[in-house]
Amino acid sequence: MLSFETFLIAPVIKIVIAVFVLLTAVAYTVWLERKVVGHIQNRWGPTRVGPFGLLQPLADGIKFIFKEDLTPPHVYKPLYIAAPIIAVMCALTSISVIPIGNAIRIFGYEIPLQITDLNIGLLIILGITSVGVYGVALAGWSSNSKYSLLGGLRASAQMVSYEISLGLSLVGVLILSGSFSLQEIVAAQSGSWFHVIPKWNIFQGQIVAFFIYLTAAYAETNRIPFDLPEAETELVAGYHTEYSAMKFAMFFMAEYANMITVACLATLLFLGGWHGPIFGPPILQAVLPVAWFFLKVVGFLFIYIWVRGTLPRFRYDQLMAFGWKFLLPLAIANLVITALVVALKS
Amino acid sequence: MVPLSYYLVLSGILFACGILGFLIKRNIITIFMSIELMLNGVNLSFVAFAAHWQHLSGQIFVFFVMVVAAAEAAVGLAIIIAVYRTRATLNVDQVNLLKL
Amino acid sequence: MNLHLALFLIFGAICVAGAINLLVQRHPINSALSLITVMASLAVEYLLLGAEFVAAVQVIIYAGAIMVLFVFVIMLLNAGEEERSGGSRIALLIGVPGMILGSTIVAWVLLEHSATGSVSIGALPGDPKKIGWLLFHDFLLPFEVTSVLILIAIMGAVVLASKPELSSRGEKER
Amino acid sequence: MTENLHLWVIPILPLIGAAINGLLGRRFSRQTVVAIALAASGAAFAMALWVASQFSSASAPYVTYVAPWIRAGNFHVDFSFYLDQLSLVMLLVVTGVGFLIHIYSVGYMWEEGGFYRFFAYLNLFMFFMLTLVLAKNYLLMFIGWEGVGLASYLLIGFWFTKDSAAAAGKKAFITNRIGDFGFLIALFLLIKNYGSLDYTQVFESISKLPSETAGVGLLTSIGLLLMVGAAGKSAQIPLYVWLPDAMEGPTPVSALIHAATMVTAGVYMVARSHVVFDRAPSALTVVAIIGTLTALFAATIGIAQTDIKKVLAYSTISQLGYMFMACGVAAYSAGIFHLMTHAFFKGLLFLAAGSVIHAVGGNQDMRYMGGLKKYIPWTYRTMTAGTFAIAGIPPLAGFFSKDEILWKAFSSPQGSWVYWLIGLITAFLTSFYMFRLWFMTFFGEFKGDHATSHGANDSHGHGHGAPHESPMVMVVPLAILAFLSVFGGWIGGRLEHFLSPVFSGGLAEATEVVGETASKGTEHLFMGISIGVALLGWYIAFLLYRQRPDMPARIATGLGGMYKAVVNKYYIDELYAALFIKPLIDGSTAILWHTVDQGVIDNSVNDAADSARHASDAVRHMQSGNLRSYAGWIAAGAAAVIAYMIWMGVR
Repeated sequence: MLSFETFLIAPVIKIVIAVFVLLTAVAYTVWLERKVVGHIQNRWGPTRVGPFGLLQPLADGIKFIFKEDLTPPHVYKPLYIAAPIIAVMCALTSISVIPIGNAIRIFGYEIPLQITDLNIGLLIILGITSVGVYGVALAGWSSNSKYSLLGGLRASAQMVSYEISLGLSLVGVLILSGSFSLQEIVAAQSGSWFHVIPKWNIFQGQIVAFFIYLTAAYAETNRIPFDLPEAETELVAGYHTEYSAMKFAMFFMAEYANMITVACLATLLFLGGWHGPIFGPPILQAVLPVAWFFLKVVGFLFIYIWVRGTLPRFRYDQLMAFGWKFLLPLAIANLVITALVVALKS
Repeated sequence: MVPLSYYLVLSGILFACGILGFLIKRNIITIFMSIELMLNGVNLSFVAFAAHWQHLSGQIFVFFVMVVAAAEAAVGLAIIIAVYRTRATLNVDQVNLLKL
Repeated sequence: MNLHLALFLIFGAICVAGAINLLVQRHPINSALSLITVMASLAVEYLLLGAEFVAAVQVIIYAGAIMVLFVFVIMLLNAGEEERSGGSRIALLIGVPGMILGSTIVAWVLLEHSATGSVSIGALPGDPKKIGWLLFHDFLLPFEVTSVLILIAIMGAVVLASKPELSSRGEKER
Repeated sequence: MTENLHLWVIPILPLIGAAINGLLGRRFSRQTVVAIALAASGAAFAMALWVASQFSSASAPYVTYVAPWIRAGNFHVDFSFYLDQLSLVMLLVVTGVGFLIHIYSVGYMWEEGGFYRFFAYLNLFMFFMLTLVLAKNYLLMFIGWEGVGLASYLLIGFWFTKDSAAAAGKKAFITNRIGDFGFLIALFLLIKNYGSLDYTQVFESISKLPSETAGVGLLTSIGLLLMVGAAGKSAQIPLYVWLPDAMEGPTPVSALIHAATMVTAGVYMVARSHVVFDRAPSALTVVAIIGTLTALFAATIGIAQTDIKKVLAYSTISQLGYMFMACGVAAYSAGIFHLMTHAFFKGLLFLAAGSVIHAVGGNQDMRYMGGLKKYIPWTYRTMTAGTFAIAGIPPLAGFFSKDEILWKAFSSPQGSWVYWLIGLITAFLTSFYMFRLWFMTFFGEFKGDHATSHGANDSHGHGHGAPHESPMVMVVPLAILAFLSVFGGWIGGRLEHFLSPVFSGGLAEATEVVGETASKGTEHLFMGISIGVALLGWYIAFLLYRQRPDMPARIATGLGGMYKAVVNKYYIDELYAALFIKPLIDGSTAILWHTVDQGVIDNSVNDAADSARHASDAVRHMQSGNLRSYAGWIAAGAAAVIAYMIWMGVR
């Protein structure tokens, strides 16, 4: 039976911690990006504020908060205000079902390292991210500006299109683990072959699915090479052209929070979650899984940034053709083959 | 415990709103959305009955309704776009050539 | 007043409010957003009934795909506010009374003659595994038929929405 | 029933041939068509021979059940086949003669258009005829019965571009329809009273009747109705008129369908139903009278005909009359015996006549023939065998069977000296007109026109010089049939013995007993009289057409009106036209067409359309084109439906 403490107090504490950690992570992902891209482009990136520019995110935040909040006169105001809220809300909510490690015991309570463990956790994430489209689309429409509208149209079409490939690439993993619960999916990836190769899904034949997921995730989060909705050279800044100050910052946060969610999901589904070599004293053993998890997420984010620094942008028709004519059939083929192999094995 | 009839009444209200929307709205897209509203009302009663009779087929039916709604939305919106291209209006009162 | 009833009433009220807002709003995008609200709160109602898979699919398919299409089309056609045109007396004189009559009868029957059953929270867990089993065994034929249906719908949508002048232009280029 | 004989294979084989040739034959070469058709009918014949070799009287009848057909309450009809001694004889005759005529047709039809069509029809006919013969119940027999009618119609009208052929086909079909009507009513009566159409069951129920006279009225009506059917199919008075016209078909068709097989179906049916007739002596008497009258009547017409095929046609009718006479005096095995020998010699005569026609280039009129003996020696020899056989000259086949019938007609308890006397006169006439044909065709001088004698009647028109012998493919079947005509009669006694299990019980047995016990002297006396009559016929024909060729014309003028009546076939066709056809056409035109169709049906249809249009004119304003109006109507209608259903439910 749920006690009051476990039902209310622990989740509240966890929510607060999670939001804090997430926002910090967002801020430092931005820092990481600027640093890495800077180095890729043979620059230094932020260096002035704090050591290695580590306090730069804080400075940015303060700047956004104190800037004047301009609302252009021609916008459709209710939605203009609602759009960034929707975007950031969806981005922050989806983290709630993501586990970052096994349950730990504090003060005699069994506390899972996750806000809530639903047995349809994966579906919840997919649902919330699919609703996240509205933030972008409504921002583009309510701004009442042609650049915003085009950006919004592009974003919604692109996100709806790539969501299919994304979802299909996950089905292979679901077949292997037999559950929607992220805890169980990670549990299904424990162990290793010959003590060398871990039984991560990416090594269980889902490597194609992983790359499909990677590609679709870039499109879902509007990142290079699929950042058509905010393509500076064509659309000024796309759907958030008319936004400034904190509303713009909310879009910014939503984008990076989404990146982190996607990275977490990739870690959980393909890279074995928090599984990794466990050694050392008990206290280290308790911390190591979480550390492995963060390491993998950071690695995934690094790939994100690396790709941004490397690849050029697609043309819009190329983007659509790639999604529908290449990625979708590939995802279906992967699904069919996985299903066949599993069926033949059993 | 919630009486089954509450769910059914809620579903009935949604359905009635759908019909009313179909009857009084002029914008063809809104009319189309009213249809979706009706379908949603029906879905609710399916799920409620599934829970009441302890049989999952009600929920299965919801999936079929959703698929049909998706198909309908795809074709319907394509028709709306085609109508808009030829008639340059979304008002159904002005799209009335199908008569003697 | 138990938790289930409270949650039911709260989200039911949101549902009805959204539905009425759909009717009242004159701009289609507001109607669309109201409908999304209705769908989201319906998803919660499904969760209350234990149909968690249906709830998730409701959000993903209805809110995440179908309504995005609606919003997309509204944006694409740049649909403005609804015009007030007196098109049909019949709809008002016959349809609305008919609708009211029908719903009154149904409501009366529901409340007077069949209000015996009641459902508890999470009454029937819609486990994805069971649903999948049903869908791919007992309902395999309907499932396949619907897949054909949706394939045809896709092709129909492509044909309908493709610009008719596209072909003539193609011929000119040749 | 110890062994499965797979009887169903026999009819199926020609059906396959017909299907292949009929559906695909247009693209085949003539050789392919021939190969398929001959393979089909030859395989059927081979199968029939195999079945005959497996046949043992002890375990007869054999039954092959194929599939259920109709299951309605207690009433069952199956697709099942039945083989006893009677059907075995018929089976061998049909497949054997049929196969020979197939071979003959290859030569005869080689130059014709629609070659594949002809063989498809021919195979189709074989299929239906075998179904008829092998059926285990009356309904399946009826299928075969109708089917042979169809094939006959198709083949008579084979040259359908020729008006007379098309008309002859229709005439045959419609006349048969009248007979079939009687047959059908007989079937209905059987179903009504015995609840079955299966031979075994029906005959068992009839045999179980308590006394000889029980149900005699019903059985008499059934027998008479069956006789109506048989009269239609076997061209007996009064339904014989179609057979002479049927000679419009190609000659092999005349040989196969209108002489050897199909027209004998009536005899087969009467013999098959002998149980019914045994209990209905008055029906049997009617059969005998009709047979006797037909025999005489057709023979008199045959005397005056000049068309070689018409002579043979009337001769066929007359011989069929003999067979019915035999059945009518309950001498079924004698009838079947004559059926078999008749199949041999009449098939032979028709084929030989075809060969003659072929030789002179399509002309059928005997007055323009003559002296063909030296041109077509093989045809002459075989035709001589056939002529002597039919005329009843011993020891050829016809003599034995005909003498058997005459003897039975006299000696049977059902028989009488009147039958015998008329039969004897008919035998004399038969001998006369057959020798008349023989003399006119083969002796004397050739009177035809060498250069222009082609394409007159048979549309068999390819250029001819002098009359010439037919190819081997036509002569060989002739030779085989001639052999059978000569020696086929010698099995008479054994055939009778062989068939006796089928006809055991009832009147037939009594007939046999009387036949066996009568004094040999009487029998030999009758035999002598028959021979004498046959020789007399030959002598008179010789006298009139060989010695004194001017005599026939003088006799004809001497007889005056009577001769004219005979030449014009007693004006029966004209009589039927005046009595039945014209009133029917007039009535249909006046009442059915002008009053019923134009007055009632057309007007009601037009009025219905008019009122529909007026009503729609009023209602169409509902269709305003406004979507929301439609939605309003739908909502109101749905509310009405809901209200109604809930009212029903609450009530």
